[in-house]
This record gives sequence, structure tokens and C-alpha cells, in this order.
Amino acid sequence: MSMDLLRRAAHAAHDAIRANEDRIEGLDRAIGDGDHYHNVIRGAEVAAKLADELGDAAPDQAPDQALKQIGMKLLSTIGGASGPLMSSFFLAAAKTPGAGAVWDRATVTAMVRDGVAAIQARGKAKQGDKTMLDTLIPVAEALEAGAGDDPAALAAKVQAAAEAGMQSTKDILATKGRAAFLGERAIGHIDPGAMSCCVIVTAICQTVASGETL
Amino acid sequence: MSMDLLRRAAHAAHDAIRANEDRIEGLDRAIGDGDHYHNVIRGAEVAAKLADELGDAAPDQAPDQALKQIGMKLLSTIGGASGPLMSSFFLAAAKTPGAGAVWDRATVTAMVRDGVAAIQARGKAKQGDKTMLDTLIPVAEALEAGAGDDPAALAAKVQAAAEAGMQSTKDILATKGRAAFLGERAIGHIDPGAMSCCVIVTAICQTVASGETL
Amino acid sequence: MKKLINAVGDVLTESLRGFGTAHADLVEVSLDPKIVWRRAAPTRDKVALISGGGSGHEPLHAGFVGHGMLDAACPGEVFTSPTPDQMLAAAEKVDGGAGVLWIVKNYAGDVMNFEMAAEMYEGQSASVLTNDDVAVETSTHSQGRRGVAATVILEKIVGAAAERGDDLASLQALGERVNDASGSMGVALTSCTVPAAGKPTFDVGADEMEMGVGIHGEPGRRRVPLASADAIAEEIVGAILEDLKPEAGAPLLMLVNGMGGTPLMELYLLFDAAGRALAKHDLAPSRILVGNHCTSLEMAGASLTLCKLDEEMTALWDAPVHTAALRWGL
Amino acid sequence: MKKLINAVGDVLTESLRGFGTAHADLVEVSLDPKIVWRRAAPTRDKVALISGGGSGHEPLHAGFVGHGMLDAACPGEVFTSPTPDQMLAAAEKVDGGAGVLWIVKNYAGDVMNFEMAAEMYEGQSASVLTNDDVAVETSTHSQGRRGVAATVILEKIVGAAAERGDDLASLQALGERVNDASGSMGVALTSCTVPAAGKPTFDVGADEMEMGVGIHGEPGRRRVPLASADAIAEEIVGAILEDLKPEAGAPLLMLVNGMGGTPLMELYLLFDAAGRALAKHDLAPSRILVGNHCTSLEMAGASLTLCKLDEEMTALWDAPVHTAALRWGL
Ligand SMILES: Nc1ncnc2c1ncn2[C@@H]1O[C@H](COP(=O)(O)OP(=O)(O)O)[C@@H](O)[C@H]1O
Ligand SMILES: Nc1ncnc2c1ncn2[C@@H]1O[C@H](COP(=O)(O)OP(=O)(O)O)[C@@H](O)[C@H]1O
Ligand SMILES: [Mg+2]
Ligand SMILES: [Mg+2]
Ligand SMILES: [Mg+2]
Ligand SMILES: [Mg+2]
Repeated sequence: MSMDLLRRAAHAAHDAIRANEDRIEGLDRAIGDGDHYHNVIRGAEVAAKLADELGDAAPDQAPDQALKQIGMKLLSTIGGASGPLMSSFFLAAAKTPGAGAVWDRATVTAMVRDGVAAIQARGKAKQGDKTMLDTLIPVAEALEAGAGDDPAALAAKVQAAAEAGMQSTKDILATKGRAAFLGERAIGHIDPGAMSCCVIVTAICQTVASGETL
Repeated sequence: MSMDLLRRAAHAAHDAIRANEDRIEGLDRAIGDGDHYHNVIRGAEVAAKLADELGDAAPDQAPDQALKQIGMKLLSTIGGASGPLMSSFFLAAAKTPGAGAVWDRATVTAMVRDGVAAIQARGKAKQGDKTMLDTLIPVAEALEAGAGDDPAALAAKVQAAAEAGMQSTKDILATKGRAAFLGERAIGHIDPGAMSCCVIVTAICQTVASGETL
Repeated sequence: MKKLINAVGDVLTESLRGFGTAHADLVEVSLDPKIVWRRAAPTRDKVALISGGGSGHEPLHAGFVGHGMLDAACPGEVFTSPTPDQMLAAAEKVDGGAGVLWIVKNYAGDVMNFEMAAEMYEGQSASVLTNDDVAVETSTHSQGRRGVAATVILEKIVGAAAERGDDLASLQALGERVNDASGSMGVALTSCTVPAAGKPTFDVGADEMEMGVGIHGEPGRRRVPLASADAIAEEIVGAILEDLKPEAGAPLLMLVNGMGGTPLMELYLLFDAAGRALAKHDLAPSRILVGNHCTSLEMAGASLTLCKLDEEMTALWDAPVHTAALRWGL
Repeated sequence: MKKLINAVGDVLTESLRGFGTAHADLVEVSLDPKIVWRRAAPTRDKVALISGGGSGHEPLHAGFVGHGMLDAACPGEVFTSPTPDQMLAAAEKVDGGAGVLWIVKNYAGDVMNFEMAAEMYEGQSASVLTNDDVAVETSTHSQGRRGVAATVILEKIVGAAAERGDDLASLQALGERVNDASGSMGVALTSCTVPAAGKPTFDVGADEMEMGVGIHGEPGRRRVPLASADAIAEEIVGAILEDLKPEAGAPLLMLVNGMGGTPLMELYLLFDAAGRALAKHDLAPSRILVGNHCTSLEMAGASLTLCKLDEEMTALWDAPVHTAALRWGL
């Protein structure tokens, strides 16, 4: 069950990133160095492929092992700033207590919390620094806050949190990452990592909302 | 008198080249390497300046000495293919009259003949090779043919010969100079050296026609 | 996009393979993971210098692998930090028992990937960061300055010290000394095109330039009207001197670095202008390097770097070096 | 026009002065007339090698002045042959009593200016012409082929022979041998802008390239659709081999030469492609040089040169050289 969710989530993320190529790519050209889309799609591709392989080989494997393998694969595939950060998310989530068992709502919520904390630990950024964390911290909070909601309502809330977090990066200075070098010139552009994370979160929410009983 | 003619001819040539910058420049960009205008204007500038200096210093100096000095100056100033060729014209023409001869019509005609022959000797090109010679050989011939005409009529004939010669380079292959490397692609463009020589000849003809009693 | 390439996905592999063949006397190359290391590695009891970063800055870093500079280089995707597995594989090839010094340009991606590699590496290692770009004002953010062309100087000087047998801690300290003594600033006349993106990273008008640009085709701090080489040199030299504050007459290494699309004729002209700009401050370069060393794909533009030399640094700069891109005394 | 320059009329002077300062250990520079010569010149009883040509091809020729290559170089205006007075002044500086060998690229202007200098020179001299560009079909005209990047190879090999004491006639013969053994062809992805002209010499569409281009921003023989590095390498290698007809397995020097605006990443990739193209003919390079050596201002593009080496030529290629742009063994 968890393995299957992981697999569908990976594919949903992959498809969504690809569908948003122009938006993501353009943002990193504007306030970064133009590679973010290519880094993330490279990661999404190997993650989807690896999830398939793992799912086929051992459909009942403990999902924390799969998460760890995906994390390591992302680490050696993405590169740049997003590689270690996204990888850290998976490596940390794999260690969250219960991640090896069947994933219930509480476990997933804890995994996201731990994953986001790992990104913070690795990149030493905080909310408002104009990074992917501006999308991910509100997502983690929305998951905790919506503990009692039905899946569709929760998905909608999480999606809204991601969207709002992503939008919040638009009109602020960057204090971490490449965009920080631009000073004032970064204002008016959404952070590319915040955008790609929002796209991924939204895709996963839709997967969940469309019938998944988490 | 001759020194004065030389001086006015040099200035007329200089002014005319400058006035035709775009046409000359564009042609060498199209079928050469883009420097012909700059080479010729550099030469015209030093020639006009040197003619002034020589004229001021010794208004009655034998003009063959002046021609020789101008030829040497052009040799160290123009460079490229046109430098040695144009310089050869002056160095040869300086030798034509014999020491101290008067510049009458016959002398000038012989000087042009010898100058053009020197260009041929140096560059080993013949009429129809799509070079400056396609302008200059007809000019030399027109001078000889018009030996009996009055100055204005002669000037008109020489000018027409230059113009026709220059135009004749348009629809032929180049077999000498840089344009030769282009093969068929040179067809449809007038040769830049043929153009600049036509501009100079025309300017000098107009100087002569406007009252000079050669 | 106009590039001499085949499929976009094969650019790095094919270019690296070509580099390996062209310099087979000096280096070995692995294509997966991508690493370039000295043919003679490991050098027993010598600290191994490993650098790396996104590709597109050639000859940095692979062109500086060889005697007297790096032991290995890890090229990432274009403008994308390499990954820890590359760094670990490189360390395994070149660690001669005296440990590894990671030389890292200060970008979030490079820092984090090298950090993870260092955490995972079982041998001894230390790292040194370059952050010489004075165009970046540090006050507004916590990212710190970018590492740019001074990285070449650091790799040369620390490389020479490693060759003479300095230990890991001394090399790290020396690296920090070189970095602290260096400042750089760049200008771009055109943008550049990341192969995978297929279009220029930024647009810049025919009469404009980007002042304070980095080496990733990222926009600079200011878009300004195109200026003369003299004006550019004065602005850049002024900014660097304000940062480095050398004493009048102090020995300085000057690096005039092309961004990839600017011909030597202009680089020497800019060097001439920079010399005049320096002279106004009663300074003159005691060591000089002019050329394409830390580039940004095919970008037209250049950067100036000054490094305050002491006697030891001068001697280490002069020491023999034999790499694909820098060679003397051997 | 986007260039790192001051006044257009000062480009050459300032660039040359910068070159002279940057390489003051190697060369002396005169700005009027413009010449660059070895600091140690003249070398007694050694034939002096003098080359020259229009500027805009840097590092050719000034970058190749030094031990084992040229004794002097005469830079003309951009893309304009230098003048006889420069050549005579250079000869006076470097003729060590064994005569002067003029190394001339086959262009009408270069040929005539060097010819006039030779006629005016009172010492002993001889000349050797390079005409390696196989893109130019000789059948239609009497101009002959252009001299391009093989000039670098000739200057290196003949320079090494001069250093070992060969006499003028032998050096001229060797030069002709190197030239006859060499073929080149180039491709341009963009045009270039002569500073005085201020606009690109030709226009080329975003999906087009010029095949068989020279080194003066002159249009090539054919405007063709942009092609892959593999297709370009195959066409060029095919054209050169058709001209040189080397036996399978014959030792070859391959020079992958950038036109000025193409980054090293692409040059190494093109070298990789050229290696594959050669392999189809059972050939492989025995000596390799990749880089910007004979450029065309900031043009994007590259040329390939092959030179059939014999044992003597190989040894002379390998001999020590110490110039601004090429250095090994010293
Ligand atoms: N220290 C950091 N903490 C969190 N996120 C960061 C940090 N630095 C960069 N990022 C994120 O990484 C994104 C850029 O990723 P990417 O373009 O793949 O790498 P690079 O910046 O190395 O080119 C930024 O948009 C930002 O969201
Ligand atoms: N062998 C030759 N004989 C006569 N004229 C020539 C010859 N070669 C070139 N030219 C002339 O020189 C002109 C080009 O001069 P220029 O552009 O100044 O020199 P370059 O070709 O060296 O750049 C050509 O247009 C042609 O008229
Ligand atoms: Mg990026
Ligand atoms: Mg020309
Ligand atoms: Mg990047
Ligand atoms: Mg020319």
C-alpha cells in the first residue's frame, strides 16, 4: 500500500514538474542560473524509475528502505543546491519512527515534519529567506493542523498552504541561495525552488485526494 | 602648379572616400574582410596631410619627389592588399617623368600608365579578375585615347571609363584577392577596390574639370 | 542555441572524454561518476587537493589537475554543483594517506554537496571555501560572497604547497590566507546559454552590460550602459582595492580572466587599462596572468582578480606546474 | 558593437602594450612601428623567424614569439596585413647573422607586403607560405588556398629546427614540408565585428552556419543549416583527408582550434567528435592540441587541422617551447 502510494506520488510529481517546465525554468534563469528545472526533472525521473523498480522487485518492501534508496539516488543525481536539500528530506523521512510500517496519517505528517527539518538543518535557511522552505514549512504546518480533516479537505488545505507559501517568495529579498547575490533585483520573482516544491506538493495532494485513503 | 594640383587631388580623394564610406565598407564586408574602407581612408588621410606638408615646405618642389614620398608613406600606412598596390602606383609614377619634368597631359598619361602597370606587376592580376585593375586599366586607356580632348571632355571620358570598369566587376567571379575564396558567392557584388579606385578617379576628374588647366 | 555539440544530454560526457583523450599524458577520466584525476595518483603522503563545481567554467577545474595543482576534479552538470558520490570516488582515487583538502567555491549547492561528501568520507579531510567576489554586498544576506576566479590562484598556490609536503591543516590555513588576500569582480557584455535550457539566461541590450556578474550567467548587481575598458577597469579595481586595502607598493598578483567569449585582444587591452587604474593607487602587479581561466560558457566579458602576495605565496605561485591549462617550469 | 575597448583607434596599441607588460619576461614590444620580439634577440648565428599578419587572430603571431618558435611578430591592423617597414624593423632587431625566414599566410596582402619587405631587406632572407585551407577550391582562381591554423604548427616545428641551428635553406624546405603535410577547414556559427567597422562582417541566421570559413570573418563557401558536432567533424575530417591522403595508421597531429568565441567545453567535444571521424578512416592523432590558437576576433566556431607527421617533425613538435601561448619542456 505505502509502496504503491510512493510510486504513484513519484510519477505524479514527475509529470507535474514536466508540465511546469517553462514556469520553473524561467524563474531560475531570472534570479538563479537557469538549471533548477533540469536538476529537478533529472531527480523526478530517477525517483519515478527507482520507485517502479523497487515496487516491482519487492511490492511489500518496507517503504522506509525505498525512501532511503530514493534519497541516496537523488543525492547523486540532482546536484546543485536542490540536490542535497531534497535528498535530505527523503533520508530524514526514512528515519522517522514508523516510516518502515504502513503509513498512516500521523506517520506521514511526522515524516514531512522531519524531512523539512532536515532541509533546514542542511541549508541553514529559515522561513522568509526566499527558498523552497517558504513552500515546505507551511505544508508541514498544514498537515499538522489538519490532522482531523477528511483526506480531500486536508489535501485542499495543504495545497493552499503550498501555493500561498510559494507566492510569499515573490516580493521579498533573498537571503539564501543564488538569488541572494541579486539583492533588490530578485524582488518580483517567485523563488524557483519554492515553485518546484509547490508543483510537487500539489501533484501529490491531487493523487491523494483522487481516492487515496491515507 | 603641379604640387598644388597634387595637393588638391589628394584632398578631393580623401573627401570622396569619406563620403562613400558606407558603399565601400559594405562591399568589403560582403566579399572581403571588412577592412578596405578603413585601409583606404587611413591612406587618403596621410596622403592629404603629407601633400599639405610638402606643399607648404616646398611649393615648387619637383612633384616626382612628392609622389615618391607619398608612395612610401602609403606603403607603411595602408597595409593589406591595397597598400602595396596603391603604393606601387605612386612609386612607379614618380619615376615616369624623369627628374624635374613638367607635368603636361602626356606626362600624366604616362605616369598613370606606368602606375597601373606597376600594380599589375606587383599583384599579378589582369583585367577581369575582379580587382581594382578593372577600374584602373580602362582609366589608363581612356587617358591615352582622349589625348586630344579638352580637359572637361577628357575628365568626363575617364570618369565614365572608371564607372564602367567598376560596374564590370559586379557579375563576375573573382580570381584574385580575398573574394576569390568565395567562388560563386562573390557574384553580384562590386569589388571594393574597384569601387574605391573609381571614387578616387572620379574625385580627381572633378577637381581637374572644375577649372584645372592640365 | 548555437553550439558545437551533439545531443544536449551528451555534452558533458563527450567534452570530458575529449579532454581525457587530449590530455591522456596527464590525467585519467571516469565518465560515471564524472571525475578527472592525475594519472600518477595517489601521491604517497601528499595531501590530495580535490575541487569541483558545475561545468561551464572550463578550464576550471579539470584543466588544473596535474603536478603542482589539483589531484582531482569533479565536474557537475552545467552550472550545477557535482554530487557527493563523485567527490567520494575522487577521494578514493587520490588520497595518498595524508588526507584530502576540498576546495569549494561558495555557492549553496557546492557547499552542501561537499559538506555531505566530507561527512560521508571515512578518511581525513578538511575544506577551504573561496568567496572572492566583491560585487556581492554581504550586508543584506547570510549567503556570503561568491567564489570566482581567485579559486584558480588558490588552487595554484595551495597546490604548490601540497607538492612540497605541507600537511592538511597548514594547507587549509594557507588556502584561507590566499582567499582572504583576494578580491574579484566581473562584467558581462552578453549572457550565455546553458545547453539544456537552449536560450540565454538573461537578455542584455546592445548598449548595456551587467556589472558585478558572477560566473553562472546569472544577472549581476546592476545593469549599466556599456562603458569603456578604462571605466570598467577603474570601477572594478576601485571596488577590489576598497575591499583588500593593500598598502601602496604592495606586491599584487593580477588575473585578467576572460568569461569565454571575449578574445585575447580585449583581455590584454583590459589588462593594460587595469594597470593604469592600479597605478593611480601607487600599485603595480608583481605577477600577471591573462586568459580564460574561470569562464561562464560563451559569455563575453571578463573579471579582474587581485591577490595580495607575500613572499611565500609568490614563491608558491612561481613553483613549477604542469596541468592542461597552466604550465610552467616543467 | 560590444567590446572591452576604449577608442576604436587605440585598440591595437593598448592591447599590444598590455601584451608586452604581461609577458615582459619573454618579449619586447615597440608600438611604432608595431613589433614584438624576443627579449634575448638577436640569437647569434640562428636563423631568425619572423611572421606577421593582420591582428584579430591572437595569440597568433605575437603569442608565439619566444624560445623554440618565432623571433619576432609584426601585427597589422585588424585583419589587415602589416606593412614592410614593420617587417624591416623586426628583421633589424632579430637577425643574428644567419638570415631571416619570413613565415607568411597566403593572402594577397600578406604576400605582397612581405615580398616588398624581402626586396628591400639588405640581409639574407627567404620566405615560406602557408596555404592549408582545404575549403578553398583552387581550380577556379589563381589566388591559391588560404593560410590558416597550420601556421601555428609550422611556426612550432620550424622554430624548433631553427633553435637547433638549421640553416635558412633547410628551414625553408622544412617549412614547405610542414605546409604540404597539413590541411585545415573551419566552421563559423557567428560572424565577428572588426572594431573600426562596428558591425558584424556578415549576418548568419539563428539556424545557420558558415562552412569552410576563413579566419577574417569572411563568409565561407557555403551557408548551411546548423549541424551537429559529429556531422561537422565528419565533413571537415573528410575534406582534409581527401586532400592529405594519409595512409591508414599514419601519425597525425590534430589541432582543434577555436575561433575566439567558442568555449573550451565545445572544443574538447569537437575534438572527441573528430577522433571518432578519424577512426572511421583507421586513423588516430599521435599529437594533439586543443584551444584558441588562430582566431577570428570573437567569432564562434572552430577549425580542424591535420598534419602528417614524420619522425623528425614529431621530435621538433615535442621540443621545448616557451612563448606566451604555447609552453612545454621549459
Ligand atoms: N540554503 C538553502 N536552503 C533552502 N533552500 C535553498 C537554499 N539554497 C538554495 N535553495 C533552494 O534551491 C533553489 C535553487 O536550486 P538549483 O537551481 O537546483 O540549485 P543552484 O542554486 O545550485 O543552481 C532555490 O530556488 C532555493 O529554493
Ligand atoms: N592581386 C591583386 N591585384 C590587384 N588588386 C588586388 C589584388 N588582390 C586584391 N586586390 C584589390 O584589393 C582590394 C582589397 O583590399 P583590402 O581590403 O584593403 O585588402 P585585403 O584584401 O588584404 O583585406 C580588392 O577589392 C581588390 O580590388
Ligand atoms: Mg539554479
Ligand atoms: Mg579587405
Ligand atoms: Mg546551479
Ligand atoms: Mg584585410
